[in-house]
Amino acid sequence: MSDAPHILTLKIDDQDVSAVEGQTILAVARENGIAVPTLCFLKGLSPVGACRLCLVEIKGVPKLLPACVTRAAEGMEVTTDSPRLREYRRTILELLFAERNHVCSICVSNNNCELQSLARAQGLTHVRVPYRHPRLGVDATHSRFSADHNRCILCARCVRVCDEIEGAHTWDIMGRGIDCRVITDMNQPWGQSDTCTSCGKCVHVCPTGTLTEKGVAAAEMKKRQQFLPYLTAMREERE
Amino acid sequence: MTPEELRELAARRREELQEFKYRLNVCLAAGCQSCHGDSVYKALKAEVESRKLEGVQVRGVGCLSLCAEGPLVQVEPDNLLYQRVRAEDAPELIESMYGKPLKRLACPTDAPFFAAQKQIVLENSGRIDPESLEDYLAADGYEGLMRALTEMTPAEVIAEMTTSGLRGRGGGGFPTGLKWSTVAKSKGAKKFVICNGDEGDPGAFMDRSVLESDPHRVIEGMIIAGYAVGASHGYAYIRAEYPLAVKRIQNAIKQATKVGLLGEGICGTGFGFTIEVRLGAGAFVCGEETALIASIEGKRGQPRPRPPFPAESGLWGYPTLINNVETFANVPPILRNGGAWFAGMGTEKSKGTKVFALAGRVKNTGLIEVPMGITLRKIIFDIGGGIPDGKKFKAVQTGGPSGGCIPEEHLDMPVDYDSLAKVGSIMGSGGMIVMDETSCMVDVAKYFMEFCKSESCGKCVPCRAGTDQMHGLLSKICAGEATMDDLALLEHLCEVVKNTSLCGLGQTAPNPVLSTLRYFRHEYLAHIQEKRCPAGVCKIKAAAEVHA
Amino acid sequence: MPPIPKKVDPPSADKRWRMVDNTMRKHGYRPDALIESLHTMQECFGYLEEPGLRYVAQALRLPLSKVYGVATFYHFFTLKPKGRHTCVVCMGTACYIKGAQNILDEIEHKYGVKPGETTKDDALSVLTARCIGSCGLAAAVVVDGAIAGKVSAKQTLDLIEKAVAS
Amino acid sequence: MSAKIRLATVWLDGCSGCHMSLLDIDERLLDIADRIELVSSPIMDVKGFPENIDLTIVEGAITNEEDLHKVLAFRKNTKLLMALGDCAITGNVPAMRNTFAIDDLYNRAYVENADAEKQVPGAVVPRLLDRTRPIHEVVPVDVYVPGCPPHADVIFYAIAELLEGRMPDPMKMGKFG
Repeated sequence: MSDAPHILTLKIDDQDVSAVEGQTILAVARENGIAVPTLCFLKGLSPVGACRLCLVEIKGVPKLLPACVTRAAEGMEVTTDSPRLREYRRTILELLFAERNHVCSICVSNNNCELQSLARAQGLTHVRVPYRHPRLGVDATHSRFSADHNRCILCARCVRVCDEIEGAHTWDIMGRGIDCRVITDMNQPWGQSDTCTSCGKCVHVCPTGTLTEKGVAAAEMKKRQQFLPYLTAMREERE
Repeated sequence: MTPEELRELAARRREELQEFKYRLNVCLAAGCQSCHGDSVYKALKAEVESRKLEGVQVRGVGCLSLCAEGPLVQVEPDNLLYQRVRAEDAPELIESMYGKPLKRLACPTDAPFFAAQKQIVLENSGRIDPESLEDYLAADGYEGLMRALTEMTPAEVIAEMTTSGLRGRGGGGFPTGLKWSTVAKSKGAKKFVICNGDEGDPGAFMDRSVLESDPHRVIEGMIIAGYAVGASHGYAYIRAEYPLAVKRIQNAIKQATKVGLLGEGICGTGFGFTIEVRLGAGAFVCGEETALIASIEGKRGQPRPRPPFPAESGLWGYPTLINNVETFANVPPILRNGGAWFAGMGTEKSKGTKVFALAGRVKNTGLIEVPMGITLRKIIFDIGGGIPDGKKFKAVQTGGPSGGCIPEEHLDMPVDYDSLAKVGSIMGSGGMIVMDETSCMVDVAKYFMEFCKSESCGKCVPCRAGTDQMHGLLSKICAGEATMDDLALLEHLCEVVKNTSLCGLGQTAPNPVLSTLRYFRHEYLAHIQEKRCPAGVCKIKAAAEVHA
Repeated sequence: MPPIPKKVDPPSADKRWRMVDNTMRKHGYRPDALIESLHTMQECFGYLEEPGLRYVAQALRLPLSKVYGVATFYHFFTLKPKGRHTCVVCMGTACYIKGAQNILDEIEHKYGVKPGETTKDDALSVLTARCIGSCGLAAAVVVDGAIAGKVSAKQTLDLIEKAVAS
Repeated sequence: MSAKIRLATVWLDGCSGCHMSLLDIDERLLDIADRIELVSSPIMDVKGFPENIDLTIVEGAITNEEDLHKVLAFRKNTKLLMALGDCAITGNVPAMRNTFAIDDLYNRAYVENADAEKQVPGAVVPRLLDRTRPIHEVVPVDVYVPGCPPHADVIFYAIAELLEGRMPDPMKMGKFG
């Protein structure tokens, strides 16, 4: 293998684009200004392909593949937007809205919720599946942050940032299926966690109003994720 | 031990076995044990001892196939089979060996249940003591391995597998030879072989039976695979719910290690291989390759997107071969008799035989092995003896929660991977549940959806939330509270979940709904429009108050 | 070679912890020993209790939340102690179409417990299994470890009654 | 110029904020006033249900028997039905009671939190349904105008488009969730 990166050419939405070997379809699309909706993906964290919003069609491949983990290949013909994909994305969003309770006082006023933005971008007008209305609590035991499990979409960004960047692995997911929930340590109140360093990274990568800062007006609750690329680069350097 | 020494061991055991003129094989597999097969075994042993009989051996063996009629005892040399034997029948059974066949308990072995079967995987099942290495050796055990190690290169072994046309018996039907050659070609400092014994289909017990009745066969298959792909370590991942299977495979590993069939320098060659048992802990999703790997690594059994496939990057990132129990069990006879021999059985695209766990509303429930290409009708009505209690056949379910329900009109179709897929079901791992008119197909669909919902790992949205919503809609239909809009929504969710889920569990979860909608839509409509359950299973409230 | 881990003390002087430690040692205290260790703990103690989970986490150098996540992912594990007697109703397909649901309903009717629950007097825990692999004997139940095949609801209740009385 | 369209507005389980927002259309109301005949509204005193309605605008979720009765009656008598605001579209705040058992709710509201006459009322108060639902779960909805409340501009846009015989797409201006 030579050291020079291998350049590939492919088509995304009928647009000729080039990619460095190893790049994901999502990375190539974004470089070329092609919008692909994502929710669990966050640059700087390991991709998990869980939310299924970034599914794309690839000519000759019968299954839809997640753009966030699928690598670009020579001659690939990718479609990121079609009536079918739009319909699937809408349904997935509806499933998320119905899964828990997204009657949220924070996002409605500050418009910083990624779930809300996606719903708008995908033209959601209403949710066709019945709302489940589970009874989930709010954990406000931490001195600086609070966790409202009703808003959680289980994207596991908090779990990943805490493990991969902060190195504390305070967060993880317990249970299975529809009963999954993010937990701190042994499913104990966040404020009593033995391992939380109160760094707040989880709060800033949370795409919804699940993890928020206390004592900040809703309108000021902006998520700041600019630290991620720096820290990721430094972690990689160390390895 | 060298091959010569092992063969000597086998010859000695054959001689020993011949010393006994009579042999009583008592089934001690889980099925017969649960109806007190062990007390029959003890009673027969005591009877032989108290009468001081010479040349009579009482032996505990693996599954004798007809679970419905257990406990089963087989008497050699006449090969008579006795059913529903109780401990107090022991004296009569002993006397039966001396010219007085016991008609009262006789089970006709020329009946189609036995005659129509073709046993390869189960060839030793019920014929050897599963806890005896020598018994396995005496039945040509490890001959396939010895042939592979001493006469063939790894590439030749893979070529033999490719010739055989064997396809994965776990459900997917991926060509085994191709899988092996992919792993063999993958580069890695280490490679692993995993045996998937996390039998997940809730209505199937093939793998359990093979592990309980003939554990060495699976080990032999794994070692051959290790040699072929260049792996030196294997994991046997077995459900913790199968304690007997776990015990027997552990015992077999110990025995094989003792005689040098596992460890360094197997059979005096330079090849080394070890096997470790790992217990599953009750997660259907771990039947999925990447979830299974996560579980062996000690993590939550959540799948990850493929590619990369485990063949390239699997356990701890190393190339990994994963096959299921039955697939490995097919390997020794293929190596012993040649791939061409195996390819001579079955249909054009589905070779060999398939083991099915025949259960449900059918007379002869049990474990059967049939050649590929046999018709469903033959399995259900000849081998299975038809539907009991004068009831009418309605459907047969194959493939468990990932499969579908096949109606009467398709019963004459050959059983192979492609035909089953064509009618909306799958081969699956081998569960075959027969249903009669007393089963409601909407209720069956709801049952499977409840299963998928509780087995969904929760990682991807469509499977986690979609199965829950589909289950809710099916419950609504069963309760007679649904509208035609609900049915349309259910069908829409089926499509989305099928096409967008991350792994096989979610992608196939809608199958039981889709197949029942395809063949039994009228039953759905009866629940929705007429507010009645044709089979009388669902409890529908009279004049249920339905809005909209 | 990884550094030799510092000795972690078990939660109590209970000798059963040695069994758990044996399993961990057998696997070189590697992280992948987690599930095997939990199996041993459950076998020894009947369930997984929190101090034990913390002990295993420390000994295997695993995050607490990860251990808790694994323990709650697998349905074979239970974090609650079981009753003195157990009845497992197989919910495999063959058992389901031969009336497993009815068996559960009858048990609930008589003892007031749903699957996964234990009676108030700790006498009986009712559990379900997704399939115990005895489909040829549907409907099957396991009362105190003994499988009974082809049972009706009535027979199951009799078996439970006998077990509880013993 | 066609005949005036017959318009009704309905207030179910909601805070009336959507109706406030509707009135916030302000002077633009005059632009459309001569093209509309208001046949029923909480801001009018009309008994019974008018017939032959062209457009019914519904605020609020369906939470009790009276809501259900109303929405079914209006749906029967209207050509188009607009779900106005998040309560009508998602259930929103009123639906947050769905996590509780109905008896607990009654007890909390009328017994625990009552100063006097600690008693769950009888027939005077319409019974709660088993759960609070958005409008489209009960009757078909033609136009969704989300928001809590929807901005007056969005409401005006939606009505104006309908008056022109076009189907509005309020998502372009409004927001879901």
